[in-house]
Amino acid sequence: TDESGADPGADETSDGASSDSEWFAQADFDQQREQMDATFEGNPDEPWLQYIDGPMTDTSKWKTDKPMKACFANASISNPWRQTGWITMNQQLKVLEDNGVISEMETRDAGDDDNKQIADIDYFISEGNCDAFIISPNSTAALTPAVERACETGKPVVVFDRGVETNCATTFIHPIGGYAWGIATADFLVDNLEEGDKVVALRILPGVDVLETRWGAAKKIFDENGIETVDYFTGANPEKIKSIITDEITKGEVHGIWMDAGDGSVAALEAFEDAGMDYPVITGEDEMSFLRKWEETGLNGLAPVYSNFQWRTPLLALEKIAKGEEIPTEWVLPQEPITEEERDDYLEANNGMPDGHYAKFGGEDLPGYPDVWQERQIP
Amino acid sequence: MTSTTQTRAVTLPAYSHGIGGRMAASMSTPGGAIFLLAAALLVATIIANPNFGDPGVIIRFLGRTAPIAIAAMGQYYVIVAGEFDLSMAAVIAAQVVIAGNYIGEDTSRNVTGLVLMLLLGAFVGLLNGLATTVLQVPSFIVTLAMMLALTGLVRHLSGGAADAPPNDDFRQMGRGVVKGVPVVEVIPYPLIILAVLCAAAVWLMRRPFGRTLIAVGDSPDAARIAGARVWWVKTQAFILSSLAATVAGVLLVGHAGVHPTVGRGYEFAAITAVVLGGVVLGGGRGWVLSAVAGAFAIELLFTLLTVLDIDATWRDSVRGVIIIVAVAVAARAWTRGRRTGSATPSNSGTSDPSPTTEPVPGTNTGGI
Amino acid sequence: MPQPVQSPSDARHAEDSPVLLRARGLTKSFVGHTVLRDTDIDLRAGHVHGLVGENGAGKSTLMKILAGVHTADRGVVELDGSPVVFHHPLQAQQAGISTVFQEFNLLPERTVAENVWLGREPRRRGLVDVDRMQRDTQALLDELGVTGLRPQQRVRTLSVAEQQVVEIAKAVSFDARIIAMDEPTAALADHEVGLLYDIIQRLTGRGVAILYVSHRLKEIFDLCETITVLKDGRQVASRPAAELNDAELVRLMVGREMSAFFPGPVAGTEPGQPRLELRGAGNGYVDGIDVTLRGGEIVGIAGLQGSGRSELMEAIFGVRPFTRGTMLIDGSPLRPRSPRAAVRAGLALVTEDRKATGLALNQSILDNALGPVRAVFPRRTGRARREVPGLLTNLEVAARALDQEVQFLSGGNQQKVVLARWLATDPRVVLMDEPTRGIDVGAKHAIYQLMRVLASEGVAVLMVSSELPEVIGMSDRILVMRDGVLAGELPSGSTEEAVLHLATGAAHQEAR
Amino acid sequence: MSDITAPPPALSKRLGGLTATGIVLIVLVLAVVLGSVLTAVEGRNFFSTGNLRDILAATSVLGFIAIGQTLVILGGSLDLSVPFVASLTGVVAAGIMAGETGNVAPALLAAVGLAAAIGFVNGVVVSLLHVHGFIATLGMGLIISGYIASNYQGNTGSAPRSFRLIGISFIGPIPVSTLIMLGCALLAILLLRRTRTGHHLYAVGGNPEVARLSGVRTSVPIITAHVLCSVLAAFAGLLLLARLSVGNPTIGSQGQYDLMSIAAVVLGGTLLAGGKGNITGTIAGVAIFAVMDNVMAVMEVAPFLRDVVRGAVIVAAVAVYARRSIDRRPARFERPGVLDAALQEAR
Ligand SMILES: Nc1ncnc2c1ncn2[C@@H]1O[C@H](COP(=O)(O)OP(=O)(O)OP(=O)(O)O)[C@@H](O)[C@H]1O
Ligand SMILES: Nc1ncnc2c1ncn2[C@@H]1O[C@H](COP(=O)(O)OP(=O)(O)OP(=O)(O)O)[C@@H](O)[C@H]1O
Ligand SMILES: [Mg+2]
Ligand SMILES: [Mg+2]
Repeated sequence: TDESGADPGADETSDGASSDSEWFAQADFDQQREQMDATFEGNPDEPWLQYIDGPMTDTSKWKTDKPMKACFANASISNPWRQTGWITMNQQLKVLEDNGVISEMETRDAGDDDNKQIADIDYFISEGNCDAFIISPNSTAALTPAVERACETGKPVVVFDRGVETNCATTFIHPIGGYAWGIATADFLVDNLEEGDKVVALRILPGVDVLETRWGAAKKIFDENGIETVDYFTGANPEKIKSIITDEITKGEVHGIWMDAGDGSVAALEAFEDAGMDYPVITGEDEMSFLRKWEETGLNGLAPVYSNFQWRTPLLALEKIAKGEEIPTEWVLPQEPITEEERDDYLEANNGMPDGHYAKFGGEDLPGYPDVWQERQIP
Repeated sequence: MTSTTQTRAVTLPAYSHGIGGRMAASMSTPGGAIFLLAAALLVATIIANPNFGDPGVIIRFLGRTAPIAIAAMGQYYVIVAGEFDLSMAAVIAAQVVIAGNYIGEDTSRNVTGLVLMLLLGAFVGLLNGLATTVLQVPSFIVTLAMMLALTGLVRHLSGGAADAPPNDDFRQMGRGVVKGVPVVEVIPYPLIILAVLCAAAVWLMRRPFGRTLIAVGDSPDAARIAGARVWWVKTQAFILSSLAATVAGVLLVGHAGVHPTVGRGYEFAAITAVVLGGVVLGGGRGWVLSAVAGAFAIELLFTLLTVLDIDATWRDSVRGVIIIVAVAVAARAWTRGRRTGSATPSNSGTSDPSPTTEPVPGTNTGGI
Repeated sequence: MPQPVQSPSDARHAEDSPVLLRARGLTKSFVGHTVLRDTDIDLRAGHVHGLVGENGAGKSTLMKILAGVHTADRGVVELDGSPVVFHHPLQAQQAGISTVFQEFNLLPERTVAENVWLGREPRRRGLVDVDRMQRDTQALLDELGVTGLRPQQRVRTLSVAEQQVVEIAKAVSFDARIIAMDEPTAALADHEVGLLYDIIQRLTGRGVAILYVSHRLKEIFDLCETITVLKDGRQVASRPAAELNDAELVRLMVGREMSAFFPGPVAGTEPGQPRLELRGAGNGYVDGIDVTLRGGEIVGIAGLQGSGRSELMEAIFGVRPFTRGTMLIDGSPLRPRSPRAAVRAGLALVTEDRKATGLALNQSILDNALGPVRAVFPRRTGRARREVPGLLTNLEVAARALDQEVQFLSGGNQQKVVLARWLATDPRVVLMDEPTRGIDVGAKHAIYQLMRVLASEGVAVLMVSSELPEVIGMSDRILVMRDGVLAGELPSGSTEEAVLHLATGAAHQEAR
Repeated sequence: MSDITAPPPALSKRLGGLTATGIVLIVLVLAVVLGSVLTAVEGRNFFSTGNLRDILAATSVLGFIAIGQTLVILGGSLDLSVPFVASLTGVVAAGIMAGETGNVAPALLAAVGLAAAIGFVNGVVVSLLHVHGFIATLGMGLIISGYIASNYQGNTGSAPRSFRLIGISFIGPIPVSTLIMLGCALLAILLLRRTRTGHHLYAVGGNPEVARLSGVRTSVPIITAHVLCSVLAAFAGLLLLARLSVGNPTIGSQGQYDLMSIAAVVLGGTLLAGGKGNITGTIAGVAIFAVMDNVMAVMEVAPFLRDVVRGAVIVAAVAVYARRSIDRRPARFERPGVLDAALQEAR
């Protein structure tokens, strides 16, 4: 149905638009709650290939045995999460280039600019002589027309991370979504706090749907459970975060910290240290800085995950397309938070990685591991 | 006949008013009023939430404001010389990465690292200065380009962000405190560093260099005729600015840790602070400590908004309004000061342009 | 030499032509000091009214009141018998009074036409009619008989003289009934003065009344029917030109014997060793300069504006360094590449525009007085700090205190601060460009005395001045410049005619 | 203020005949030549329809804003609020359109009206309250961004297809939007050359006192310039809306249009202090940026390195003629002026 056909990202925006300010679509909320404990097809050791059973796209018409040229329209590599993914993607590319699936990948980086990315896609369409498109949209609704134009070329189109409001794409790859993040984190905090406790929500910036939905879901659950919340936009700037938390502590007790992205969580915790308070309950992200801080302080926390390994999947999807195998129309990847039990394994596995690295980057079996990620060479 | 004959052989007094009078006069100028504004904001904050009245809290607040205050101080040198420095944030970002990637866990590199950072800072300032004075490209453009180039280069080399924060010893500079102080219980190191730099700045501005710097900002041609090396004086201002940004970076990496966003927006914040401090864009007027007070005022404003639980999204608007109003009022004060000034020389509104005394420094020309 | 527009023979019936403008009891003061007192003036259709007086006498102030730049503190101005008060130049212009101001009011980046019509651009169907603007400007220039000046030229590329012509064209373009000209010939070479005469003749022919300010008495007698003399802001006389002669006029202007007015050398001063020597020195602006300047000497440089006197000063001082020839200071070769080098070598330059290049107007008296010392000899600052207050006091700077901003001082006192800042560097050679421009008699006298004292201390003084009486009265020798070269040297006490002849006429006759 | 240093005569001679604009155009040509070579090296055709479209499309948005910025800078002010005006007008218009062709007209009116109001406030604060343009518009930017953040989370509204055509239709290789932008440029040129306001804008930017003495009401041109600047920013916002099909509350900031437009203006030979410059140069400056970005994208230069190149190019290009824009009197002996030449003959 339309309902399931359109991706979460899409509905989020359209709802965000129609019911103007409210970032909440009950349908998506419920759907993602289900997906959180759905069973995933495929090998659990290769989560980047797992998916929830659903409609499949027949790709036989693109079956080929000569190498394809991929054209990648990237939103940007302006934050640690995207940088990590971008590195992983390039290592995956090497593999596929070596075994002759892909001849080359031409990349255009839009630098977080919708307008630029639209131009990039149009350029690919007219000049790129691409055999396949990979698109990581900068924002959902704005990129829809451009993606549709890409579809019209009849070439395979792979969309990942943020969605678009069309299902013309061969496949749309994404972890479960923002609501799932919000649900996992809010549930955790609710379980660990009493009614009436205060949670400070540190958000990066307004207006980005994948982030707004995280807060939309969490806020709902907090309200339902009588958790008091105050939210701030920090631009992920640790200095701002630290000031905000310090002031909040001075105003009155703070029991929990909720973050819509983990980088900066360390600054939040240091604010408590500097004020000589004991740590709050906190939800960060699977970013190394947080996992490390979490371990050395032994605080009570959770590392929600917005699966970074999804950066491998688009190229692997092309491989399947070349083979003519059918692939999920909406490729929902697993998105499991890292709990205290699993934490040390991940620290173990990612020992020596920089702080900006993401534990669930899923590149352990790729060439160049671990040096490339450790040196963090931007291709 | 003319008044020249009336004042025979009575040596001119150094000041037109007693210390008290000068204080009063200075407070009526933007450069002095900013201190009142800051005080008012502090009081308002304390009233809104008495917890902020606690000395320990205040001292910590002052501590965390040190980086922006230091940046404002650096920006002051450039603005009072009639130029802009938009490259501060980029310099901070670069320093943070050096701290993270070069120093990192290796305490033995703390000193060399610090030296390296200072050298880089000085070098950036030198480039800004030479491009502005020798190539005669407007500093707004030079430092804008520097901002782009430096940020891009650092991001590229570091893969977007520093690998890890530097070791805790290094971070102490920005994070550490002196414990067991009576009343305020602690004194943050950054605050001490700020105090030292303020003292140094006041001293520097009393030195021939400082006075020449202001003269250059006031009238480059006159300064040149007077024998000043205008190009070098301005270049030194840019170097000081970049060094200030470097120190701010060192403190920030200690205070906040490493992240690509550390220091973001510092150039505009610093310029705003300086202008709020009654320093005139275009140069030649203003007192360095007023710029520092401007920085405190801005940070206090943030805190006040937090305390009042102003809706997160509305804060920018409130800031915008306050900045414009403050500067507009300053501009008024200035035009008034001018009118009375030209009517009669002996008038308090226009007492003493020399930063060597109370905050009077002709800051009686507020905004332009 | 230019021809008088009306031969003295044709009778001047001042009485029978109607009075267009009548001013009574005009009074104006600045910064507490009154610069214009109870001045009356009548301007008659088709007549030229001369306004003379020393620098700072109040001539420009009077004009600016009529032009609506300043408003008088007291007094009335009547146009055609009905009183008027102007608060904005626009009002005066609309009332038919236009002014050629003493200091240029042009936009260097705009064209001649755009400058002339600024604020009154001709329009067709709502749009500025550029063609017409250019045509009208051309017509205007033709009417003024100006050649070699195109309406679409950028003013920046014009010489001072050409800029002055544009100013006049602008004033004429208002087709005003009254035109005030503040030293319009100051920037004109001699043959161009003749041109101005023709312009004025045309205007008076049209029944325009002209108020004419000049320091050149010859012009005054050539052009004016009536002459008003201002002294220290007071109107000392207003008579038909026919009843006056040079000597009489000078006496009225100065009010004392020149000898008394210009202090003589301090006893025991006589020329010592050469301090500054120039041999065939030149750059883009001056050429082939040969000068020997001895300690204890005061040498004056005369010449028309634009003749390169300031440029010579700037060249010696390293502002626009010499590119040719040799320069010796105290016998040792030294060609300063920058003002800094010059100051190090013991030179000092009092520039002709103190507001732009002499002072930092927003800074205190003390800071200004210490400027050069701080910039060049930081180590000496301490000592200078102790000396400067006394220095300023001796110069009788009228101020409340050392922390006062110089922008609020009167011209004369500002100039004294400029002198003080240079004396603080105890220089060996002092260059003075128009040291008394726009400052009042008292201040002037103080400056003259200072020059003598400096000389007596073995300092060499080189002074540029546009006021012949000053050059003649103060100089031990007079160098005359023309078109960037030294036209000749005259002994002290030479006549104004002799100087003017060298400064202008010669060029003219040789050209024939 | 005229600097008294003499530039090396050699340089001034060589460039003597050239205006700043002339130099910018030359730089542009060089950029195109270099660009086409580098593109060819990549095995692409610089002049292919797709590539030209990519370049021209890039010029239109920045073009609108830079034109407005030129006007403001000529008047001696500055506008840092443009990106926020663009965003605001975008979301407001999108909200009103709500996908209905019928609503386009009211949406445009609302957007332009809103922008004009903002520009008016900027102009008044600058010219009547005497607040430096830098601070006035910085503050205005903050105010608007706060308003947007409070009222629009994420993309909102939607543009009807009819309106989106502006963003996606081409005449040959030329996007319609670029033509509209060039149209605005022509109007701006007309304003500067053929209206009193334009002439007065130069006068006020050049020397307010002289303008006043000549009877110019100095606040009028300043306010007009600010209003037009905001309106042009609104055009940029609407064009972005047409291309995105939804209102994006952060789109203005995404393109760094504030600083980039100022850079383009100065690159185009306009004096940052005001009073001198023209639109043609600005457009050339914008085009230079567009070509530069296009070539770097074709060469797949690493994203972060592109800013390094941009920075270097800006300084280098401005430095070429920065020294010449200083006004000096013509030399008498090395470079005779009109009058001087005559006098020398006479000698
Ligand atoms: N705006 C002003 N503020 C203060 N003093 C002024 C101002 N304008 C003129 N004065 C002073 O008024 C006196 C008369 O100035 P004015 O320009 O009228 O003299 P002038 O007769 O035109 O002299 P000159 O022959 O040099 O033009 C001078 O002492 C001058 O310093
Ligand atoms: N073409 C010009 N454009 C702008 N300013 C000029 C021009 N020519 C001369 N000037 C300036 O006008 C003044 C007079 O010119 P110059 O110095 O060459 O002659 P001068 O003999 O020094 O005249 P004075 O000293 O009386 O002004 C100087 O300040 C000079 O810098
Ligand atoms: Mg005068
Ligand atoms: Mg001169």
